[in-house]
Amino acid sequence: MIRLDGVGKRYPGGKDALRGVSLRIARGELAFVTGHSGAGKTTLLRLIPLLERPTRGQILIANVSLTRLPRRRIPLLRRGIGMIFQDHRLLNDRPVFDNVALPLIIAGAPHREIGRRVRAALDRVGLLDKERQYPVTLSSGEQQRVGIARAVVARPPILLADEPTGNLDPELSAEIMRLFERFNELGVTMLIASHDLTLIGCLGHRRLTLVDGALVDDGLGGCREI
Amino acid sequence: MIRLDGVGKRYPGGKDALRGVSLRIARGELAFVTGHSGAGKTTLLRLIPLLERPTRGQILIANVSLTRLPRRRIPLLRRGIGMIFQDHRLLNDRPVFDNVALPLIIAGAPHREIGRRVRAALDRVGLLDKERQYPVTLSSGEQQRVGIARAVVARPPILLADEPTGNLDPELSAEIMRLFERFNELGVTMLIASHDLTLIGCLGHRRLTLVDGALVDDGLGGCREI
Amino acid sequence: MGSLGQFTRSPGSNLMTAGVIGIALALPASFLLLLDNIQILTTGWQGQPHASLFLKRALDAGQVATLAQQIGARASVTQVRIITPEQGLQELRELSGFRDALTLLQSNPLPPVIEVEPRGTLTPVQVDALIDALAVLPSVEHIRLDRDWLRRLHAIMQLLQRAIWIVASLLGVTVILVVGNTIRLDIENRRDEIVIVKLIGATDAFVRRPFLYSGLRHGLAGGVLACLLVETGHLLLNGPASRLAGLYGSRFELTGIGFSGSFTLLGCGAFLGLVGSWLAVGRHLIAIEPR
Amino acid sequence: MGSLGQFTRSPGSNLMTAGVIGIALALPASFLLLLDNIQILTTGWQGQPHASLFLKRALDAGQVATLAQQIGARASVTQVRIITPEQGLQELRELSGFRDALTLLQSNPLPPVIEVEPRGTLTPVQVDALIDALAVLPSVEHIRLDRDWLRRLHAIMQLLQRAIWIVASLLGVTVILVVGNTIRLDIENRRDEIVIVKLIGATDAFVRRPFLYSGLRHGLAGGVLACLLVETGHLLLNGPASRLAGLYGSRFELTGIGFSGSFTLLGCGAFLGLVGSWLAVGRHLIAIEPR
Ligand SMILES: Nc1ncnc2c1ncn2[C@@H]1O[C@H](COP(=O)(O)OP(=O)(O)OP(=O)(O)O)[C@@H](O)[C@H]1O
Ligand SMILES: Nc1ncnc2c1ncn2[C@@H]1O[C@H](COP(=O)(O)OP(=O)(O)OP(=O)(O)O)[C@@H](O)[C@H]1O
Ligand SMILES: [Mg+2]
Ligand SMILES: [Mg+2]
Repeated sequence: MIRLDGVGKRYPGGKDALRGVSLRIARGELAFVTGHSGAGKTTLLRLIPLLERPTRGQILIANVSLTRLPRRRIPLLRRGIGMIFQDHRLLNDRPVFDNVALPLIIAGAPHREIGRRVRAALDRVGLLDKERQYPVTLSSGEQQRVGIARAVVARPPILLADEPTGNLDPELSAEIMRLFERFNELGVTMLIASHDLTLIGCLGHRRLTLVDGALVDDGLGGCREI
Repeated sequence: MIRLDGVGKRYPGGKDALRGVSLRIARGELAFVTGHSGAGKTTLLRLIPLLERPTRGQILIANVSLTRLPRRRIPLLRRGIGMIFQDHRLLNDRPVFDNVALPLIIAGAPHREIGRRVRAALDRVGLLDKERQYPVTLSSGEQQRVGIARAVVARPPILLADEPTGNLDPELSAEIMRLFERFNELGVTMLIASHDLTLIGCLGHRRLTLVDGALVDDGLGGCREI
Repeated sequence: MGSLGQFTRSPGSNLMTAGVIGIALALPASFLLLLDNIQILTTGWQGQPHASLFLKRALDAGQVATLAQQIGARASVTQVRIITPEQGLQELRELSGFRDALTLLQSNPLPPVIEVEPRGTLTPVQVDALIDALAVLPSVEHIRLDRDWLRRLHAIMQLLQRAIWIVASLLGVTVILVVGNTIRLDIENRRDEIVIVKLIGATDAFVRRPFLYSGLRHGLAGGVLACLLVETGHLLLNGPASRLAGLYGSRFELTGIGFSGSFTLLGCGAFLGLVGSWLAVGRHLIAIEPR
Repeated sequence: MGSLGQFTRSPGSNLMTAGVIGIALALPASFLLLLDNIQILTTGWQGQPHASLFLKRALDAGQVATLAQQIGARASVTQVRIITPEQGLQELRELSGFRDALTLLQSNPLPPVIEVEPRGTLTPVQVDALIDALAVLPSVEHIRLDRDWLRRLHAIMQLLQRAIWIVASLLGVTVILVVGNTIRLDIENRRDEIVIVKLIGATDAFVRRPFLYSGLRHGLAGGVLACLLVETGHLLLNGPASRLAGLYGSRFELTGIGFSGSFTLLGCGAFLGLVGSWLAVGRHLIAIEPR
C-alpha cells in the first residue's frame, strides 16, 4: 500500500531530515514510527499525502508513484489519507462539529449522512457534548481528539497519526490505541508516530525506528521497560 | 509561595473547569499536577500568572493577593513566573534566538548579558545549533524545548510547565526532568502538569491529582506501574 | 453545506471593507460623471467661432433674409442669425452705459449683420474655407471672426480635463490598491484556514469559493455604496448647478449616474471584488503547495 | 535591542500600505490646494461690482481728474479709472464691429466716465452706501452698477466650492477608513505576537512600541508619497494654467504645496499612522486581558 524507495528529504536550510529510507507497508498493516525528537518522524508522515515532496527517491501509494502525480490529482490523494497532526491544525473560527465535518463536506457527502457520521466519530473520542464549542475553548487533549475524529470520519483507507496521544492521559491513550486497532481490523492501513514506548511496546505491532533521518530498526516491538 | 483558597473557574460557556481548589506550594517546592484530559490542569496553571482570572476564591503569590493586583502590575507578576505552554506559543516570524531572548529583552537586560544567557539556555535543551532557525522549521519536540529555554532563561523564582515533555522521547523527557530538578535545587518553586505517570511516579515528588476540576489527591507519588 | 460556507467575520470589519471599496469606486465615478457633464455643457457652448458678416448698407430686409437663408442652407453652417441695424443699435445701447449717447445719433449708422455659426464638427481648416467662401459673396462688406474667447475656452477646458484625468487616474490606482490591499490583508488573516483545508484534500476550487463569495459580496456592497454616494453628490450639486444655468438662461440639468451607470458601478465593484479575491487566494494556494 | 524591534514584513506589503496611505492623503491635499488657487485667482478677479459714474457732459478734463482724485481718496474705494469721451468712443469702436458706423458720428456723444472699484472687504450694504454717496455728487449725471456678472461668478464659485467640499470630505472619510482598515488588518495578522509577548510579561508600552514605529513609518512614507504626487500634479497643471492666465494678460502661477504644506502632509501622515496603530493595538491589548 505504501512503499518508499531510498527516500531522502533535505529542507531548504540544508538539513537532511530523511536519508535513504526504504520501506513497504502492506495493505491493512499497522506500523509505529519512533525515534528521538527531530529524527524525522513528522517529515516521513508528511511525505505520504504530498504535504512535502521528497528530494530523493520515490514514493508509491497503492502502486501510484507520487512523483508523476499531476497537481490536480493531489486533493484526491489527500482525501484517501486521514492525517492526525501533531499540532492539531483545527479551524479556530468554526465549532467542533464543522471541523470534524470538513472532510465529508470536501468529499461532497450528502447532508444527512454528515450529521450522523460526525456524531459517530465524536462519540468514539468522547466529545459528543462539545460539538458546538470552538477549538480554543477545549483543552489540548480535547483538541487532539477532535483531530482524531476529523481524520477518521471519512473512513479513509490510509490513516497517518503524528503523536496522537501526546496530550492524553494514559487511560485515554490506551483507549485511543484500541480505537486505532479496531480501525486496523477493518482493513485500514495505519502509520503512527509515537514516543510512547510503554504503550507501543505492549501492543506488539511492527515498529520502525528512525535515528537522525535513517531507518535503523524495523521489527516487532517487545514489551520492554525503560 | 503559591496559595489557592477555594478557587473556582467557570468559563463563559458555563463549564466549571475548577471547583473549590485549595492548595499551598511552599517556596522551593516541586509539585506535579496530573489528571485526565480536560481535568483542569491547564486552567489551574493559567490562573497563577493571571492569564485567566478565577471566578471564585482567591490566589496569593508570595503573599500578594492577585484579586487586588492593579492592572499595571500584572506584567511584573508575569516576569517573575516562567511558563512553558502546552502549545509552545512561539513567535513564528522570529528565529529561535530572538524567541528565547524575549523575556530578557522585556526585562531590559543588557545586550551582552542576553547573548550569553540565551546560549546557555539553548545549550541546556540541546538546541544550540538551531539558534538561527525559525520555529516552523523545527520539529515539535524542538519547539517544545525552545519554549522550555524561553521559560528558564530569565531565571524566574516560579516555573510553571504545562505538559513540557508531551512531544519528547523518553530519554529526552528524563533529561528535561533532571534539568527541572536542578532548577528546583537552586530554589525555584515549580508546578508541572504532566500525563507521564511513569516519569513522575519514579521521581518521588508531591503529586496533585485533579478529577473534573476538583483536587482529589495531594500526596507523594510512588513508582507504580500502569 | 456543499461548500465551506461563509467564513464568520465581525460585521464591523465587513462594513469597513465595503466602505473602503465603495468610496474608492465612488470617486472616479463622480469624476467621470463630472467630465460627462462638462462635455454636455460645452457642446451647448458652441465649440466653433462665430463669424459676423457685415453686409452692404444698401441691402433691404428682404435681401438680407434671402441671403441668410442661402447661407443657412450650406452643409457647413449650423445656424444663422440676422441682426438688423435697429437690433444692432439696441444691442449697442445695452453694452455698457452709452444709451444716452447713442440716442443723440440722427440716423442709424449700423449695417445689417448676419451672424453665422459654423458646424461644430468642422476642422479649423474647413472653418477657414467656409469663411473665405462667405467673404467673396457680393453682398458682404467685410467679415469678422471671433476666435479670442474660443482660445480662452479651449485653454480652460484643457486645464480642466488634464486635472480631471490626473485625479481620475490617481483614483483608479487607489481603487486597485485599496481593493487589492483590503482583500489581501483579509485573506492573509485566514491563511491558516486555507492551509488546513488544503491539507485535508480540498481542491483549489473548493478553497477559492467562499473567498470569491465574500469578495463578490464586499464588491457589490461597495458598488451599492458608491451608487448612493454619487447620487447624493449629484443631488447636492444639482441645485446650485441649475441655478447657475438659470442665470445664463439655460435649462441645463446635471445628468445623474442613471440606470446603466449604476449597473456599471455595481459590475465594477463585483468584478474588482472577485478578481481581488481570486488573485489573493491564488497567491496562497501556490505558496502552500510543496515544490 | 531594548524593544521588540521591527517586525519583519515583506517589502511589497509595506509598499502597498504606504501607497494606499499616500494616495489617500494626496487627494484631499490636492483639492485643498485647488481651492486655495481658485481663491487666489478670484481675489484677482475683483470680488466687488464696479460702478460707472457718468459725469455731466459739461465737465472738462481737469474737473474730472480732481473728482476722480477725491473719490479715489475715500477709504472704501480701491481704484478709480477715468474714461474720457475719446477713450469711451475708442472702446465702443472696438466692441464688436461698429468701427465704421461710429466714424460717421459728427461729434462725440459720450460723457466722461469714472469707473470706481469699491474695496473688496466691503459688505453689500457698505457698497450700497458708497454708491448712494457717489450718486448725490453734483457732477454725477447717473450711476450704473454692474451686478450681473458678479451673480454669475458667485454661482459658479458656489457650485465649485460645494463640489470641492463634497469631494474633500469624502476623501477625508476615505483616508480615515483606509488608514484605519490597513493598519487594523495589518495588526490583526499579528494578534498572536501581541498575545504571546503579553503572556510573557511585556507591558502595554512595550507591545505598542514596534507597532507605533511601523505605523509612523507607514504614515511618513505615505506622507512623502503624497507630497510627491501633489507636486507632480502641480507641475503637470502649471503649464496649461499659466498659458490660460496669459490669455487674460495675467501672470498667474499655480501655487504649489510649498514647504509648510509638505510639512503638514507629512505630519498628517505620521499622525494618522500613529493614531491608527495606537487604536488598533489598544483594541487587542484590551481583548486579551482576562476580565
Ligand atoms: N521546514 C523545515 N525546514 C528546515 N528544517 C526542518 C523543517 N522541518 C523540520 N526540519 C528539521 O528536520 C528535522 C526532522 O524534523 P521532524 O519534524 O520530522 O522531526 P520529528 O521526528 O517529528 O521530531 P518530534 O518528535 O520532535 O516531532 C528536525 O531537526 C527539524 O529541525
Ligand atoms: N476558554 C474556555 N472556554 C470554555 N471552556 C473551556 C475553556 N478553556 C477550557 N475549557 C474547558 O475546561 C475544561 C478544562 O480545560 P483544561 O485546558 O484546564 O484541561 P487540561 O486538564 O489542561 O486538559 P489536557 O490534559 O487535555 O490539556 C475542559 O473541559 C475544557 O473544555
Ligand atoms: Mg514531529
Ligand atoms: Mg491542558
